[in-house]
Amino acid sequence: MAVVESILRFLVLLLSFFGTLALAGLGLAVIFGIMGIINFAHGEFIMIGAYSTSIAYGAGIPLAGAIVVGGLTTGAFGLVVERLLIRHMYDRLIDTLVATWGLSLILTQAVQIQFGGTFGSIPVPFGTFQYAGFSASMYKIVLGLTALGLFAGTYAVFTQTTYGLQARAAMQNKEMARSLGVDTGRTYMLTFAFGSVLSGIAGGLFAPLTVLTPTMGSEYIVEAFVTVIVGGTNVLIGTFGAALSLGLIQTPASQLFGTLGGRVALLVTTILIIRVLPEGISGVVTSD
Amino acid sequence: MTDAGGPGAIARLRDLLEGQNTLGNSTRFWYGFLVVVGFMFVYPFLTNPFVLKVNTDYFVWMILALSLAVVWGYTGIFNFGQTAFFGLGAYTFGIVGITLIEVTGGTNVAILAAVVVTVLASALLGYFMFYGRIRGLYVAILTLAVALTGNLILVRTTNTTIGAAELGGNNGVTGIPSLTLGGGPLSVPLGITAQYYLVALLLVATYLGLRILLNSYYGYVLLAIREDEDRTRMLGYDVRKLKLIAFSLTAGLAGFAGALHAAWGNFIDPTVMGLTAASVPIIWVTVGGRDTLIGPLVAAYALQSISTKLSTVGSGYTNIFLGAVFVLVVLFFPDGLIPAIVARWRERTGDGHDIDRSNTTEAEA
Amino acid sequence: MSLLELDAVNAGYGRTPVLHDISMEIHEGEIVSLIGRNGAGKSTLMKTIIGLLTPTSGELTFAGESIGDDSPERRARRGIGYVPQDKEIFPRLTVHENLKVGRFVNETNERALFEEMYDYFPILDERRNQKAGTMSGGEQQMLAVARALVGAPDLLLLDEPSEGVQPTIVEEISDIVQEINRDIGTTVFFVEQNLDFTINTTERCYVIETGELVNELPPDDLRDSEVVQRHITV
Amino acid sequence: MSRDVRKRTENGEKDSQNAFNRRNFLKSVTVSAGAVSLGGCTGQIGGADGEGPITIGTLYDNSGPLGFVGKGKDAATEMWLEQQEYELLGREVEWIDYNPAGDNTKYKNLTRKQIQQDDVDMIFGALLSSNREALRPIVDENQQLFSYNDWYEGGVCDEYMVINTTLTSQQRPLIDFMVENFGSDYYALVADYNYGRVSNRYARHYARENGAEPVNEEFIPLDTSEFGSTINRIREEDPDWILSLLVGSAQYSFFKQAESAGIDLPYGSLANIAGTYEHVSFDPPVMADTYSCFSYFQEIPTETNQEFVENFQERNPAYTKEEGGYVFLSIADAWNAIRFYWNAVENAGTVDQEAVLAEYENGLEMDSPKGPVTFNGETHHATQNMWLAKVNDDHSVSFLDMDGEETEEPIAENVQTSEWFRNQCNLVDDSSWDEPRTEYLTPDEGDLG
Repeated sequence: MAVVESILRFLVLLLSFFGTLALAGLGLAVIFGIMGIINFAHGEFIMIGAYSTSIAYGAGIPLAGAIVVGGLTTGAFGLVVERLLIRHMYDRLIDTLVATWGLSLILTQAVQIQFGGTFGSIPVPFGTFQYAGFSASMYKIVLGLTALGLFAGTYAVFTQTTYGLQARAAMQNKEMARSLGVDTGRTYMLTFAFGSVLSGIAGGLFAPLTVLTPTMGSEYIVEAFVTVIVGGTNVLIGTFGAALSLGLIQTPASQLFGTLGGRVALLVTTILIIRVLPEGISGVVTSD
Repeated sequence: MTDAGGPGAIARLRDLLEGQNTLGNSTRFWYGFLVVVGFMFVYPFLTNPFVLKVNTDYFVWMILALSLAVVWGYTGIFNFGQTAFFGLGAYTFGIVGITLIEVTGGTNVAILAAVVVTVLASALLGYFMFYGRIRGLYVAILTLAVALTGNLILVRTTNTTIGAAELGGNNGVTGIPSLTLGGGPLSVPLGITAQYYLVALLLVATYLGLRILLNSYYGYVLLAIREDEDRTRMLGYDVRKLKLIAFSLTAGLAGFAGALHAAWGNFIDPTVMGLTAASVPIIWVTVGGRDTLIGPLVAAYALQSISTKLSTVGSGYTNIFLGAVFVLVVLFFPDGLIPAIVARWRERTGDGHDIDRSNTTEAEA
Repeated sequence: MSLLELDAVNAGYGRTPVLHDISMEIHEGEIVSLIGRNGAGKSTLMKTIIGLLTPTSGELTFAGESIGDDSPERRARRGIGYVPQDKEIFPRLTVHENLKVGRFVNETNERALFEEMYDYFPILDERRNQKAGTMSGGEQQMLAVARALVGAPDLLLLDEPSEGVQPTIVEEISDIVQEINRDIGTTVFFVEQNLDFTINTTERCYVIETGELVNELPPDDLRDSEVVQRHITV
Repeated sequence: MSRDVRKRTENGEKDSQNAFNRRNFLKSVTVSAGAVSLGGCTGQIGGADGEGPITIGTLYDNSGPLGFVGKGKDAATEMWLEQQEYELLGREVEWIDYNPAGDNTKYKNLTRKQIQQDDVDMIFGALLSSNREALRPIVDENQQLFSYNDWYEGGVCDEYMVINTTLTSQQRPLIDFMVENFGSDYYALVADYNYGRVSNRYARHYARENGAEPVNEEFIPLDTSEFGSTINRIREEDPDWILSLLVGSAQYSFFKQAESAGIDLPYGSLANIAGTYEHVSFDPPVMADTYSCFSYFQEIPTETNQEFVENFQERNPAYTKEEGGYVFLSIADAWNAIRFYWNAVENAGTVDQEAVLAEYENGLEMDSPKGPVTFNGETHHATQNMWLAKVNDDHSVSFLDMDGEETEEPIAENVQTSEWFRNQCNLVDDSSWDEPRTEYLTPDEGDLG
């Protein structure tokens, strides 16, 4: 019985680390993978998702619906950012980084001025999962499973839609894609919006578990970067592999050495993985 | 007869200082430069100790900006963790300074230690990265991760002492000695004005020194690495070694600036290695113009003083303003403000002989 | 009537000019080639036609409309299919997905020619669901050609289709290009250094030297390998 | 600067705009006269005698993670100044309000600016201990009177610092209460930085004196918001109660995650509720069964406090329950800080800093929203009452006595700093204005015993 409990404990913890890393990283990974740019305001996109989810929830929309609202709001916001800002700096990785860093300063401060230090909280739904002496937050399990669901959804978008095909073509060879009639500007616009939707959904999913503050994005940004960098440019396999392998490191490390141990292990593992695989996990799965 | 050597010496000096790799090669520029430097040196007579003290720190930041401009702007190594080395230098200076001030009476050893420790640490990291084929964005994230890990560790150092220095965790190291001049028993601690002069002198020397470096043969090789690493390698250069040298030397310069900052404030704390601190120098260099030296200098000074000024307004709009500046500059002046201003000015005056930027493409990480 | 017309086109990379006052004309249904030495500006001309390079001056007209200001994707959608020099298939897409990207060429096409392409290139049919990056150079070249044709373009641009490809496959591609020209009516303009390919396939041939068109060889001259040899020897 | 002008214009007070300009003018005259090396005596010059306005400076973050705290403190300061019509000793009071935005270098620069350029008579400021430690050398070097008034672990023994907030050692009744009522095995969750680590030392010491022992002490990095492994460990250790020294919004996620993971243990908190009002921001019953001991809660049932809260919320609706706000400890401490200063100046009849400090050291006493508070001259810290608040299932707050009975009285009255600190720090006997002690004492492991 004790063995079953330990295994459950490990699995639920793994699922929850995996879920956090994957959700935090997926939106960023889509944008980085397809467009080759880093959205430094990614944490604030998550924050916008969480805030709009909370507003929608406060207006009486059930949580699932509210999270969708959060995702769509963030997506719409991403669309605007892309049109006003990002499209002027395709292929300028560092410039995008600085510009989106500026954007993150603006967003954090604007939200603080508009909404103050903290914001309405959403109760954690679904109650407690109980098995013998073991209990865990049901919502965290759902969160991990939802992360898997989002991977499946993202996979479907990239393989089953025209946008997805064009995005992958543009990612592999932008000039060739254009020469074959792919409007890469439009593809990038949709990609940024899609990545923003994913970040917003992540924010909405995190909202019940955390405290909404204007600076909450910074809690996820390191996790997101680490996942994306370890994953590399392959959006799905890379990000999934990164979230899973980092989760597998963080779970025992934080069990054995505490929360700090887990975080240090995360950063050290990242450094080592990049040393061994300079292209991240994608470097292994894509050999071209 | 007597002044025959004069102009010749100046010409030789200009020959060293000038070249395609730096902005400002005209006689007019040097007159302007002398005016600015002259003003820097009479400034203490025109203002109060507060302004001097603050400006001293701006000068320190400007040295940090220069170090990043060389490693990132000129060599193309996007070191996102330059403040890790700044912080390492500051902490080393603090620890060695506090421990030795009673023994040696001065801070010379502490300064030296700060530079040596940062050069060694960065060489270690650089070896790990450059000899491990790590490039571009991955260098950026790796260096950032190192800075953030440093922050995590330093925050935990409550009641930890090294030598005579208490690291103090979040509260930082206090009681760091101010800079001293002279050596051994003859060391004199510097007051606000003297510190100002010393740091100003160091800044001018750093600027001119880097100009000589960048316009030398070595500087052209660094640029070649930035433009096309693989081709530079095929031309027979040991790119990894050259990158390692550039990375460690600029890190050492950052560590040196860190030591000056610690001495300036008699204080250093772990926030220097945080995410915000790490991004600030990146922003100076981008806003100023990353393949110039003068741009990051001006931007560091301007942005730091604007930021201080805004905080005296007491409002919470500082970050909105700064954020908007970054966004707009990147949007409308991708090469940075200073190159844009210079280009505009040249257009108007028709003065085009300075440098030809047509064949330098954008610096990629 | 003329399908593609270039009038005094100048183009190059950055501030380095490569093409000088190029004027030429390709008629509907023709197969025209361009020969010249390495570095003469052949690929540059191709890139200028598809729009990856913007001319510094001059006029480009396609099917009677000026396309000089259009982006490459606009030109492709107008009906220009492009096979670049290094094939540039999408390595991590399957063969079929590669073809699907090509169907955005020629917006007016009512039906994409997937099955036709599989008929022309049976090997692609076999490899339908294989990642394109795993195929041999010759197969990739066939895929690149098929991809450019799947949207039934009015004009096919081929940049050195024989380069790095086995002679048997070169022949096969040459045959198929002619078949397609016949069957679908696609006009073909290609750049070549391979003499056999040029002679076998072309009706008319332009000669380019250091960025300038110096000659236009009629079909008869093309049979005279001496003449051709003179223009393309490195 | 513009904000200062607006403030007074809005208030319709006198001809303040002119006064403001005059002051600037005077300043520029002083500067151009070459008075650059004012050195150590600037402090006294600003408010020497009679002429010109009295200037007070505040350095509270208005942006950054603690922006909401600083804004509350500014609002309390503003409320007091307006009530006094910006007048003290018959002179006009000028308020110089800067925003260091949580940046320690800015804290240093702005402190220096207020002292050396604005010639302030008094500074109130710093939120985190690191802010305070960054600027303290400048305060000491310039002999500037400075009020620090945000809760911290204790230990500042500095001639020029006057401090009137809750120290960890003053929260001892909580540990006694928790051990007595819930048991001796506790699990400590500690924010991994100075405040957490030092406070945890105090807590452990007091727990041991009660025969209790932590089953585990977990140090948690500040921006941690994922508590899965912590919750697993708590379940393994099966403690009687949890000691919370969790700080910062990320760490507060713990309570929600523990609730949904089915952890149902009482929390004894040295860091939550009074300062960061989780019982208002979270929906019940997340914080139910949390016990918190501080010198101030918005709910303190005295008339003085109710009046204070009403006034404050009326002026600042953002701090009402409807807006998800709360009149938290830091606000009350900023309020008490400026009132202490007012009393000291009025008693001294001057803003001469040495004379004002002498009044502080005489043992200022006043009633306040917290109840009666006394300034302890030896330690430069406040002696005050401690309240033990229990968060109920519906997130309302009750005050308890040592037996767990509801009460309207504080759990401990006139609580001083720790004995250890009082033994170390006597600023009346060992320190003077010109030969000051300026130390920061933190107990090492074992010091407290």
